[in-house]
Amino acid sequence: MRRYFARKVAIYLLTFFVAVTLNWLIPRFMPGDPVLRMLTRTSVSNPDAIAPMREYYNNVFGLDVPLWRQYLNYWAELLQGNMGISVWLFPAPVTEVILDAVPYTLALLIPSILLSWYAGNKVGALAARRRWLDNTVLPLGYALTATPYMWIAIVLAWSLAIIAGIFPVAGGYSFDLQPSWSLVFFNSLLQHWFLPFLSLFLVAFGGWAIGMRNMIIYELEADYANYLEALGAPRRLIRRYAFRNALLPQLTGLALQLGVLVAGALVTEIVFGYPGLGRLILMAIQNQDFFLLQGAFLFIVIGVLIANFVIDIVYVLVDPRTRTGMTGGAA
Amino acid sequence: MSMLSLERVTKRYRVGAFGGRELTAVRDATFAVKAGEVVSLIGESGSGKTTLGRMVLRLASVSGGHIRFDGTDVSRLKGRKLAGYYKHVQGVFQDPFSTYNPIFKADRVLHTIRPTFFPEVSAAEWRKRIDTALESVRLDPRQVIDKYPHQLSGGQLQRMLIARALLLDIKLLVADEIISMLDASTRIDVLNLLADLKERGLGILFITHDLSLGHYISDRAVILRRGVVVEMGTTDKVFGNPRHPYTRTLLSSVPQMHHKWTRADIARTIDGSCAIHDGGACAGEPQLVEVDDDHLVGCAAH
Amino acid sequence: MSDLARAAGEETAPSAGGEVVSAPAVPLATGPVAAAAPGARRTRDALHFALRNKKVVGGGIVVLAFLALGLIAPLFYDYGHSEYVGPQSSGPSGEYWFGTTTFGQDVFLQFVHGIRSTFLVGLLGGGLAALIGMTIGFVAGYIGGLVDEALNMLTNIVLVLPALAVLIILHTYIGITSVPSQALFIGIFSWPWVARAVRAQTFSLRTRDFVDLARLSGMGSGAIIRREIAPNMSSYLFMTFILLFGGSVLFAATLDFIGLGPTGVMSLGLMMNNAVHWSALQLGLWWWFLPPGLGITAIVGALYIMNVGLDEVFNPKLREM
Amino acid sequence: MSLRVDNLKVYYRTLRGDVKALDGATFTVADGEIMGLAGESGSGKSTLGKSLIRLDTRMRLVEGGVELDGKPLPIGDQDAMNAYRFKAVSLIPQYAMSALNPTRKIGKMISELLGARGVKYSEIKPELERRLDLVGLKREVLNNYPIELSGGMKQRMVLVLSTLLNPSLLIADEVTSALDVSTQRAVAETLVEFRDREFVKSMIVVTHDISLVYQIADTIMVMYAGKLAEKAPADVVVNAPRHPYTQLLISSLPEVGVRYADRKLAGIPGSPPGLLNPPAGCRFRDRCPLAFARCVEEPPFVEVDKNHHVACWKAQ
Repeated sequence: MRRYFARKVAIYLLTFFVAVTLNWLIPRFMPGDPVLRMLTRTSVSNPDAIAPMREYYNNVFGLDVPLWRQYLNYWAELLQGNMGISVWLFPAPVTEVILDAVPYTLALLIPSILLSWYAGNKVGALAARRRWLDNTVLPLGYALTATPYMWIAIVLAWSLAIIAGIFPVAGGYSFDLQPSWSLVFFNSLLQHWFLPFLSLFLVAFGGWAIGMRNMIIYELEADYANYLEALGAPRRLIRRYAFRNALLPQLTGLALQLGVLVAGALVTEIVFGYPGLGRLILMAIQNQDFFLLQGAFLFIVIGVLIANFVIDIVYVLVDPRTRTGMTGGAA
Repeated sequence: MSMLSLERVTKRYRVGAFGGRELTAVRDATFAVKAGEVVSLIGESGSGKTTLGRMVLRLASVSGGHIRFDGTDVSRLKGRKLAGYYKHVQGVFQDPFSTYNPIFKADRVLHTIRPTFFPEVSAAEWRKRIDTALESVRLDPRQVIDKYPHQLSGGQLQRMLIARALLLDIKLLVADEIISMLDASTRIDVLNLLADLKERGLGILFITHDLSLGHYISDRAVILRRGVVVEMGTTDKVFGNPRHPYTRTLLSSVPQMHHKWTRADIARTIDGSCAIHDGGACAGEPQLVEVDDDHLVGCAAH
Repeated sequence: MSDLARAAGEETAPSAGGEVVSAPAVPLATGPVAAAAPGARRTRDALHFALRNKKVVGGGIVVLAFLALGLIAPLFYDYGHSEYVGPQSSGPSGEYWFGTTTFGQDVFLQFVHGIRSTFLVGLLGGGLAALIGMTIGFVAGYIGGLVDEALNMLTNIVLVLPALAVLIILHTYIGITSVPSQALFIGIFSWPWVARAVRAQTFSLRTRDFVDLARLSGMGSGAIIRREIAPNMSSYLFMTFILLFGGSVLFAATLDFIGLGPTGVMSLGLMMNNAVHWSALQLGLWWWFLPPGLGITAIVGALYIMNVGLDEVFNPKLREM
Repeated sequence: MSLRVDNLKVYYRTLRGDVKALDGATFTVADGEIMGLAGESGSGKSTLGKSLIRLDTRMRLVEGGVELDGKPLPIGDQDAMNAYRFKAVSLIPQYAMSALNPTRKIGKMISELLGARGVKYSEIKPELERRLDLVGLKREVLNNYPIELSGGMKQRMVLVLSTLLNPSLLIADEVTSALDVSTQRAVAETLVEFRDREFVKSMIVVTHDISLVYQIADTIMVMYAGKLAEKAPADVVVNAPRHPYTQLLISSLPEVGVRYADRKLAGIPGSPPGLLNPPAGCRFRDRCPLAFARCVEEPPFVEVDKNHHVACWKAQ
């Protein structure tokens, strides 16, 4: 088991390394002098930004030192938490800007992932045993997974916020409020949170429901299910086993889906003007704020890696085969 | 002069992702197959018998020792020379339905060998040769050509594979459990076919877990246990006067027609004492000892 | 056997019993390569069931209808999708079927052009991802050993790397100008699950005796993969491509929506971007933002439904449910 | 009379019509009898074995009835049959290696299964442990996951579990075919021991290996192409078979001592008929050296000697 985790962690570290390297490499791929090009772009939008940026560039890219040195400098700055200064929100450091936005994104992502996974699996398992439910869940599930995140967000914003007026259209909280630990503010947060959450939830839900339905059908064909049936076990028991066993591939599915879910959260935030990473990325793109963009990218990578690791741990807890298999049981 | 000879052939597997552990599947196997001779390689699952067959066929690499065919070390062969080897040495495997690619017609296996081995032979001529080969394994070409594997019986499929080997300039056939998945009423015919081919000069390495089959067809028998040869010699001696306790256990466990298991069988064999030292226990590395003319038994005392 | 199985399952650690592989977008319940349902009968049966399978036929009709619409409809217009041709912000009418934008552009024309890009990006992006994934999967699964270790490592790294985030960075810096180059980048980052799935399938096929027989016939590794292994997985590979197609479409739409799509090309994602940007929601111009999303959902959804149908066609077990 | 099967017909539904896999079987299995059910692939032996406990979704009960201990067994009714499974009729499946839920500890699975069948685990646990001792399994295996057991251990575990509630009838479906010669013998002898200790009243051992089943069975029933061919005490079937198929089959089996050079055995030419539209009359007649005009009529399965049933005109 230790080997299993060592391997996983090695993959994650390597991935992080690749991500950082990409981050460093991509600007250098651009034709011409990267620093000059960035500075000229920046000077258009925010002249004040030039001096601190030049300083950062000299630290990181310091063109008078060899390439490998530049690369190491980049890592050194990064490990000190220094990702440069945001152009768009000058003179705030990128790290700070991102840390302000991350809670909003997490507040959307974590509940929608967990709830959609839970509800989707439950409903999918139910559908596998009832024909009428299957006939409704299946088409609906496929329609939902085939829906682009931003479109469902648009439809919800238009119907429930603009037309029905039940929810606010945009923002993380009311314009007329200042962040505080008050009930009023919390209520406003919740109202603004609900629609973005719902749109993420709906799309993801469809995928889990279908996945579970299909997995259960396969599990019910497995030898152990056949044997239990031959021994007269009630369907309830067999379904319970099948459900539990089917959860394992669904957990893998969750790991595979993380990137897609994060992508969904980004565009959903954009539709609702929600103050998370997604909107930050959009602003960074529109303001040519490359430091902010790269910072956000690294944060997303770190987040996804951590989430993957958590899933690995849960997996080992749930599946005895990974535990025994790793300690060399006689198979 | 032996056509195929194995000298201290060893196979080690590396297991685990980075080859952390080593597993010896076959250790120091030494025996030979002459032209026109059937040698049975007998063992249970995990004995390494299939691995040995695969090494002879170059489907698995050899970790130690030498496999020589007509004096040439087989493990060095590459490219054209390997193809030349396959012209003389072929294999038939256990599961006929797995040996045929289910999505193609069965007689494809007879055609795919032409471009490699006989590019100079015309397609029309090849078809004639196919008919001859099929007839020599007692298959009616009209019944088996243009059929998919599932439309043929296991016996027909195995015969067709033997016909495929006959199309080549075959000298040695490695037959790995080729009849264990066939129905009882037809398996004996395939076995008889092998025996006929042997009489025409073909050498056969007959791999099986079934002692009665090994006894029926072979001139010499090699008993393999956990990768090690424990007893070998002429079939008469190994079966008629088994000396190693393992061989005896096998013989007493095999279900026989007309003879029921008795308690005595087990009592006689389970004690595990050394056959050569008459009840005494042996210690140390077992070596093969010649106990009789052309009859070797593994014993630790030598 | 246990070691082989474990080696196969280790990286995929998750996998109950049979290796069941799911696409990131849609969990696809395809078990280990459908057990040797033999050739002629299989093809005939497959066709027989495919043509009688409502999901395959229905999904196919929807997809083909959209494809035809995207290919043919733009030919009937003598003005471009971005030209200001009509009244501003007018609802659907006989002349402008899907109404017009706040600038008087023809929404229907934009829509059909968007469909074109959608199919193009799906075809190219999905095709490229399929190509990369299958190549890596076949090679890793067939060759095994250190090659497998290395490819597996690569696969796992690309797999956990959040593709959209990488694409955003790439697109921002490099600047995408055409649909094919957009498809190129999408393809480069969406193959890993295919590689993993194909690898697992190849692993199980590799141990079949017909592969050994092919080696005894003097065939090389490449020939064996192409002529023995791949044909056995054709139905699976086809379904994989469908899923990749859908995934590429959704990916492209997301990028287009953020404003990182190809310049000068109309796409369904860009339509939504424009609609949101120019406050179509607040202005109530529903004909502007509803069709593009509906179009994507219909095309991708139809593909997925078709896939379920194909799964039933190729797997008799599911047929009886 | 423990088991009485009367004119049982079970067909498989396929696209091209019904495959008549089991086409009219009438026989009895006495209390304490181990019956070997032998036949080649497609003979209907597995269909017969399975139909006595659970018809899968493609199988269809066409005709006939089954009585166990004097009471009719509702084999065509999945729900009604459930009450009898495990308790009255039980099964050791061919796939014993994968028969246990991989993600449950074995003991827990057994306890949940028993609980669902209205049996208290705690009450039966002492007996379960005694039986584990008997087959040489440590009691700790109950705390293991199936993956931690070797193939032979899993086989024995399934053996114990299937017979835990002392069923009247046990169906053992090719239980030894995946095993090595030495393990095979141990498992086969365990079956006999379970009968001797009355863990099961009677047993049907489905197999393709007559020489194996001869070692343990009291009677052997031979099937051919969906029909019963012969049923008799094991020694009679092996030493004095009356059906030409049985005779040819047995004479084609090599055994240690027989050598090609000394005595060349012969197989049975031809192959069994397809069961989609099997020919009328005796199904073996195309391959039978004794076939004569009357064989176009179907020979009944009749008692030609005490406890010796044969379906052949020549044997009567």
